Amino acid sequence: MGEIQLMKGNEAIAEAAIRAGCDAYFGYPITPQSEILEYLAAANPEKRTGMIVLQAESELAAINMVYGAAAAGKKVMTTSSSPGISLMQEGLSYMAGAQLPGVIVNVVRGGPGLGTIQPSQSDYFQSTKGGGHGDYRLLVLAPASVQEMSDHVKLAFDLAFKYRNPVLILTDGLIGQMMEKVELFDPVPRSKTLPDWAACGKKGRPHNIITSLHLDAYEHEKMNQKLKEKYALMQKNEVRYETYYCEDADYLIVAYGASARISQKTVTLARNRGIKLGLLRPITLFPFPSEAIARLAAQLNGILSVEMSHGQMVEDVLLATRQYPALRVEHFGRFGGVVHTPEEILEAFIKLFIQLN
Amino acid sequence: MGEIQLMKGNEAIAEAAIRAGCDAYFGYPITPQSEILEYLAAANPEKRTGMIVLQAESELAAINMVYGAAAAGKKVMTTSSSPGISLMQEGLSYMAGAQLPGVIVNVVRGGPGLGTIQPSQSDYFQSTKGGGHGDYRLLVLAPASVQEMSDHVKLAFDLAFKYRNPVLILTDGLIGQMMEKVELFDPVPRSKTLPDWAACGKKGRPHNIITSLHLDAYEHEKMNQKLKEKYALMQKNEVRYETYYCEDADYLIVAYGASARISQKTVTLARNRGIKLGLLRPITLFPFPSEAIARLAAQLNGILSVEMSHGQMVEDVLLATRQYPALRVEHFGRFGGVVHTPEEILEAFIKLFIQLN
Amino acid sequence: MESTDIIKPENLVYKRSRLMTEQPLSYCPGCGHGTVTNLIAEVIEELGIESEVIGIAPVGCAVTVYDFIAIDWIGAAHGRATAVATAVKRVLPDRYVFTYQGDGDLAAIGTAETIHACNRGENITIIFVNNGIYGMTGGQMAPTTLEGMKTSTCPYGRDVNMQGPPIDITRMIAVLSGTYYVTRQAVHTPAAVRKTKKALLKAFELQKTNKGVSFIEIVSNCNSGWKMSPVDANRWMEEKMFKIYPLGDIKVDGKMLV
Amino acid sequence: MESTDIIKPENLVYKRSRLMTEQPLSYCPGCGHGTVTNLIAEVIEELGIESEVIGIAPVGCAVTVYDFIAIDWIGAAHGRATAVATAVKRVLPDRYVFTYQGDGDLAAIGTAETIHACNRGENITIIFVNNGIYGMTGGQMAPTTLEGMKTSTCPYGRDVNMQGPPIDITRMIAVLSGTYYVTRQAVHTPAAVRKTKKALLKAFELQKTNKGVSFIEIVSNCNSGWKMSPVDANRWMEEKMFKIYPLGDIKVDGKMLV
Amino acid sequence: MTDEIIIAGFGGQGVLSMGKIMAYAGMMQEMYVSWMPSYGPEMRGGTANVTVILSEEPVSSPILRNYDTAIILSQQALDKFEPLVRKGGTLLYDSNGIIRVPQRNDIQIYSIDAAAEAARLKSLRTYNMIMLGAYLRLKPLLKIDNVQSAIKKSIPARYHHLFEENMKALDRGMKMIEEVLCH
Amino acid sequence: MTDEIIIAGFGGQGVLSMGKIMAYAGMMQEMYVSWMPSYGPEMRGGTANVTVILSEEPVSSPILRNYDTAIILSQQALDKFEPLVRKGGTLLYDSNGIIRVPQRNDIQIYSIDAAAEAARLKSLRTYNMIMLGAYLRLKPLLKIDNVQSAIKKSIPARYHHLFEENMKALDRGMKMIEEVLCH
Amino acid sequence: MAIEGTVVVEIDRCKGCGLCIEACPQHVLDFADSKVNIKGYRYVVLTSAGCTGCTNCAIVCPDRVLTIYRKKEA
Amino acid sequence: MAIEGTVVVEIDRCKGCGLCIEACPQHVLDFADSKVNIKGYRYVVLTSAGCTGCTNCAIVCPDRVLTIYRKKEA
Ligand SMILES: Cc1ncc(C[n+]2csc(CCOP(=O)(O)OP(=O)(O)O)c2C)c(N)n1
Ligand SMILES: Cc1ncc(C[n+]2csc(CCOP(=O)(O)OP(=O)(O)O)c2C)c(N)n1
Ligand code: SF4
Ligand code: SF4
Ligand code: SF4
Ligand code: SF4
Ligand code: SF4
Ligand code: SF4
Ligand SMILES: [Mg+2]
Ligand SMILES: [Mg+2]
Repeated sequence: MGEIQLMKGNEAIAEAAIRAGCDAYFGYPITPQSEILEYLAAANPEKRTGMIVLQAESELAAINMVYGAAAAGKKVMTTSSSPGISLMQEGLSYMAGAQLPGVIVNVVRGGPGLGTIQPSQSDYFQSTKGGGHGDYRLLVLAPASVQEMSDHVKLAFDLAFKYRNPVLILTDGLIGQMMEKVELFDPVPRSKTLPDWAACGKKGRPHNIITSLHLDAYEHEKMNQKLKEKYALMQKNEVRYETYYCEDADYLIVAYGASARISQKTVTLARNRGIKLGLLRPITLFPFPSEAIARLAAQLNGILSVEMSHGQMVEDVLLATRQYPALRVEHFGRFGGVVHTPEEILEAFIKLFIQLN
Repeated sequence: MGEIQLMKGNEAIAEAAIRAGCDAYFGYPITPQSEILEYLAAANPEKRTGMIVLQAESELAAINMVYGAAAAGKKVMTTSSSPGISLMQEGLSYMAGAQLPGVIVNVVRGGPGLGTIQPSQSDYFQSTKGGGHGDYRLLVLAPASVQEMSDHVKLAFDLAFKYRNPVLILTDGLIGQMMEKVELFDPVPRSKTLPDWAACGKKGRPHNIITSLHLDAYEHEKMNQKLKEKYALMQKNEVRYETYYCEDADYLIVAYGASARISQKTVTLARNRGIKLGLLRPITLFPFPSEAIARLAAQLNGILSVEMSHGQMVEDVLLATRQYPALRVEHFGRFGGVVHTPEEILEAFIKLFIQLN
Repeated sequence: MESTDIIKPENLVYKRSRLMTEQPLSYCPGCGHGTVTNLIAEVIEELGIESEVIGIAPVGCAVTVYDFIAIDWIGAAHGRATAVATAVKRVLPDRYVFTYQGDGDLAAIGTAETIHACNRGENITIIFVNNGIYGMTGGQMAPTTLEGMKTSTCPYGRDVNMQGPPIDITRMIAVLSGTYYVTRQAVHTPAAVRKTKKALLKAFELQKTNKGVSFIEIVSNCNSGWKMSPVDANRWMEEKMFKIYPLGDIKVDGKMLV
Repeated sequence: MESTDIIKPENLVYKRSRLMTEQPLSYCPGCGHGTVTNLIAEVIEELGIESEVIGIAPVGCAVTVYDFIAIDWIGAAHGRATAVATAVKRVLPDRYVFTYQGDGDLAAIGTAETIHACNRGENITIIFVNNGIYGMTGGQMAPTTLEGMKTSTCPYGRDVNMQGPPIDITRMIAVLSGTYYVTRQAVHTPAAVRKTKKALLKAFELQKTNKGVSFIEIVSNCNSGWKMSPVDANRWMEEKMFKIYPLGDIKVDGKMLV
Repeated sequence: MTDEIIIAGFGGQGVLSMGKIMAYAGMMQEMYVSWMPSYGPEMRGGTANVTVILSEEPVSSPILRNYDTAIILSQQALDKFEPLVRKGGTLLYDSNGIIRVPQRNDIQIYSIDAAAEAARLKSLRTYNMIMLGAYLRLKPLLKIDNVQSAIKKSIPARYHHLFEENMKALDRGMKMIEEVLCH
Repeated sequence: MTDEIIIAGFGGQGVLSMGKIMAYAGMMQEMYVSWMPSYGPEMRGGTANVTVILSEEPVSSPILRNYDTAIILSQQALDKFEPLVRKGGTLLYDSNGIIRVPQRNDIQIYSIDAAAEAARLKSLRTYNMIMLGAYLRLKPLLKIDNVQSAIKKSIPARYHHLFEENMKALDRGMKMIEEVLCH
Repeated sequence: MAIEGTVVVEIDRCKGCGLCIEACPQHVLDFADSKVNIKGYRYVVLTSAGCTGCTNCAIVCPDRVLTIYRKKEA
Repeated sequence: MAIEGTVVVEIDRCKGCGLCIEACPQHVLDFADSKVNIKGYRYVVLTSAGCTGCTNCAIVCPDRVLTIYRKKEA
């Protein structure tokens, strides 16, 4: 069994990065995730594993540093929160276009604009549909506990290199700031070799070029076709989700991250009242567990998408259940930094699905 | 009748801004839209109307200049192309959060990354779902001709001030670079008064504050609720679209902008072959003409969403037709800078819908 | 100490500016931001320009300064205050426009906007509170953090070999011909406060003459971030900060002082 | 002119670097970018470091320089080359890392990244081609455009009152202690080319000593953007550009020259 | 058994570390625990509070609207959290500086003068341990052994003398509340 | 009648303005017209080309894969566009500098030595007008009056002498192609 | 007369930073003995006569807690 | 012997910018009379004897069109 610790989600991310053999971290302070950079600065990973930690002059610089280290074939991470992630959109599009691996963590706070520093889930669209320009996708992981904050970092690096694609960990101020128990995985040594596509000095091979530019549109279309196929492959192979009381469910909550852990309690409350409510928690937001939801749809009377937002993931739930037009799919969520309680989710659920029936 | 000219789409945008009484333009060069700034620089609008034209040091600076001039109550515009628009995502989120009017033009090129400078429609998600952080929406207009490049600028300013929301004109290198006939609207004088919410010196009233910050989450949720209602109002009142041969259509193409004008020819080709194909062209992408599509859905055997992208708008078409699960909705589009021909759209359509049936 | 005979309107020699709202300042006890905020209000009041002035608030501890001074304000995105100010001044050239920014805001993320607004010679006043740290976010290293100084992101002290030396952005912009008046002040003693107030008065007055940027750096304490008492923080500031950021005018009437 | 007796391997005194690929350069006829590109290849070849060097390409006319010199390259986003280089050098400290950037890239959109990489003293070489214009996008005004000079976005000439004067970013970064060698060169005459080559050699060699940034500005023509013949453009450059951007070393061995 | 606790006061009073010790002790006895601070700009010299949940079941939300127990260290905190204690819940506060005492009669209310006691012990920073001691006596969920280990864990090795001081304070807190309880 | 035209050569040969004059003339006679340049970095000293559509119907895509007419001013352009002319279409090229002549026999091919003629006329920049004249004679869609107005419009007032030169070149082009046609 | 000036303290605005105490040339300011205001801060009071109304304390006070009066020379 | 050096021109690489002509101290380079290369550019040739193989032309040529040979002093 790994080392047990009581840790903040943010700290777990930082410690996991060191343990996952991350080569470099570049970041810029922003609440509610500054503990990640602070933990890394204090942990002195340069001594522990040789990992580089550098505070950049901005998020813009940070994501382009990530681009650089990734282009050199290294395991690299950055973290920020909503406004800072918006500043990275050009860089993320470049990484996707140049097919570079890398881990980006968004500890979401309430937007739009400067908004509030309280937790939110309103960056779902940006994360899953591509906030930057062009046809690209990030692989998006949504941890729901401090444990997963740690585990997903390792998973994210693996997936990033498997697909040569940036992986986004979409979490929020609630999970970032809370402490709970975490079992840390054993450290993985930093890689001593560099991938053969990396721009790291061309010793013994033709020169490598990392770029997302193709002046010729047909060339560029070919590249885009390759990306399209890659995203399809992710959809085929990388869907991850968890179900809870779904076998006999008449109703389903779909919720990720913080909303999922809160909704789990709602399920208990509902079951106590004799309502057969289940929970499906997407762990990957892209690829989205559409098929799993569709499989359940036949048995369901209704689905509630619970998100701390105006309702974004609900569109993916609607798309997933297109074959069931009679199935009501609704959204409930507090937003703008307010976190819903299990009880109010239940109330909303009853109002939407039970009282009206 | 207004003045008739042969103009590039980009030039039409610039000339229309001057005529619409725009107070200020801030921008940064990028292909394929640099003609807008160049036209404005040459037209000397400072003399013509007093309009300010300033080349910013970056798109980041430009969007924040737009934010500033808008906060001061002025009619302001910026233009860019895909990578530059990605850099503006934080600023756009701030504008939406602070409820500022302003016109942003994206002359899209192929992405992701540096991509290519050839035309594309792959920034649909970014534009319509919010590429920046937080729950917000831009009102998105999609001109399909040089004439509309001119007309939409005026419309965009009107809508921006009506809703105190940024309006995005989503066009592409094809329409930006092409010349065709345009009838210019008569110049509107620049406004002499400033809106009462503007931060422009508090003469005779309590002081105004333009901000998107609410430290208290409940305050911020209230603000978000207001935004949500505003977006719902737009969905109610501002949907715009055009239909072409839809009355008796068995099949429908949904396409906007450049793809729509190309698809119009496809409709003719199909009709010539006895296929009852129609075209619905969304003019507003947000709000999306979902109801109009749903109304047609009952009579249709299939819908083809034609976009120069991997398939983005097709999700909105699928959502619009949820009540018709048997209705096949497919996407066709060249991408990465390649523009489809009317003929290849027809071929794709026949392959997808006719041969298989 | 009963002194009711003194407390009469005609004996009043100092009270806070009428432009200050009732809202208590959000700054930590003893923070220089409070003094700077009040001085700005006093200067605007004295110049009688409260209806013609637009302040651009930063993201930093002064983010809610708009709640404290009753003038029109625009809250800028982190680092972009000078871009916002550029636009406001260009569209409203007869107004007074100023930014209020911290060192992270102005000299890290906002470097490009700062330098280019100064290079263009925008007719604005830039008020720059340099406390050598990111106060608002909890005391991280700023570009202006001193060598060896400990912050939450350089807990073993800033290592100039890894993170570079503290940057003197004020000297960098002073060489640009777009800046007309550049000075470095402080607010830790009554004398310093009086000087800073004069500098602020001058800076605002200069906007009428359209001569370019007036730039007031104020070296200030962040006692919370530095983890010192306010009094100790000011002492440390005098000892350490002023060595790297010496007070005084840098450029006057468009001319560099040597 | 038949000279077959001279054309023998043993008589060869100059041919283009073997590191240059067969791909014809995409630059306009007579553009200084071509000479700079070739010089970089020559210097890398001479130093024998082709397997240990990573170039960071800009967005600008040199965007496809990676097709011309057969070394490992990374194409950066517009303006971000020094941020990319920072990371590459930090994760691969034993490699040679350099950026190749234009004036729009380095001194407009990339200002913050340029200044902070220089301030941190990254051990990289920055090669900065200053042609006073945005060449690639069709000749728009750059921050370095001369006063009165006409470009497509200042068709009546740059008005310094509205757009600011040309910025001398090289002097600005030279005062930072993170830069060790800063020089301004050109490539319009054989003598200038030889000097530039020496400067480049020195810049790359310095990377071994870990002393910080070596920064080579090369004042160059953009005859297309300037709308002149190449020969006229070089003449105009000598007359006008060198006045504002005088050639020569600015900082050597970490010391400013006066 | 479960306890959903808010600890609230000013920054510098040791609110966060008190919570962390409780969560750590809970974790050692195989409870599900969570610790969730209020975070943000209000930290600056202002209020500080943390929600600690000690539970037999997995914790859903670490942010709560209502609490079983409130441990209150300032007037502001009292004003804010008194109404949020669940009916039948417990409110423990330090009487120092409290000018408006709690009014509810549907909850258990206890107060001790911990600040004064810490001053008397000449160990101002063990103030929070006095409050913790009082809590432990009121709600005996956490085993003292585990609390002791948690405190040890939270003090850097080189400050070991502080450990003794802290334990003494903990003990004082328990005693003080006993006196109150005996009334 | 409709003509879908590609005009291709080097930057500086007046390719874009020739296209613009054609589109403008078409617009004046109430045709639907579009003018679409290739744009981008290859403009730098390299190739330049423009697609002009003159049509009785609204123009769908201004970008085409195939053309009715190709007006070709360089070898590179000839190599690229010869295969893209529709069967039965027209290819008009300037013979100057052409070392590999067109090979297709399913299209009409014409060539004139416009560059030499322009040199002879001592009016190098009217080169494109010679080609335009030849086109107008080959495909009589556009009325000369309208072309004349379009040329006038495209020349700044202060350069009015250039107008005469241009008209002369236009005329020369028509004559030259007539000579070819008479063969 | 000894008292030439005096200070009015808005107690609940004071944050107890002590900067005014440090700045007073007459040393007539100090914290009110171990008392705190509504926000829990120690706060400042005039502890003895001798205030000259010089305003030093007021202008270094970040929170402008202090209002100063000075008797006009008759 | 008069010819000490010579130049080999890769004609199709030349862009006709003329910088080498300008740079040659011997004035032995010029454009080939009204001819163009495959890309339509005028190109440079050695027009007379006198090349010293100084390499000036080669190193100012942005496209490195020219290869230079110089006879070794015997
Ligand atoms: C884009 C973005 N990045 C980061 C932040 C987080 N942030 C808020 S204030 C701040 C720094 C404040 O430091 P400074 O400018 O020195 O002001 P101070 O608080 O010290 O006065 C940061 C990094 C943000 N709000 N937005
Ligand atoms: C974010 C972004 N903004 C703008 C552009 C468009 N762009 C490409 S190159 C360039 C400027 C090139 O000028 P410079 O850096 O001086 O290089 P030069 O071509 O003159 O060598 C611009 C603005 C871009 N590609 N990306
Ligand atoms: S954190 Fe520092 S700068 Fe911010 S208010 Fe507190 S003392 Fe002032
Ligand atoms: S546009 Fe200018 S900088 Fe670019 S290749 Fe041509 S001459 Fe050189
Ligand atoms: S006014 Fe002057 S003398 Fe009086 S208390 Fe204040 S500082 Fe002291
Ligand atoms: S300076 Fe102001 S806030 Fe500080 S102790 Fe004095 S009166 Fe109170
Ligand atoms: S090598 Fe020297 S002499 Fe010979 S052609 Fe070149 S420049 Fe002239
Ligand atoms: S310098 Fe090079 S490209 Fe230019 S004319 Fe001479 S050989 Fe040709
Ligand atoms: Mg600061
Ligand atoms: Mg340039």
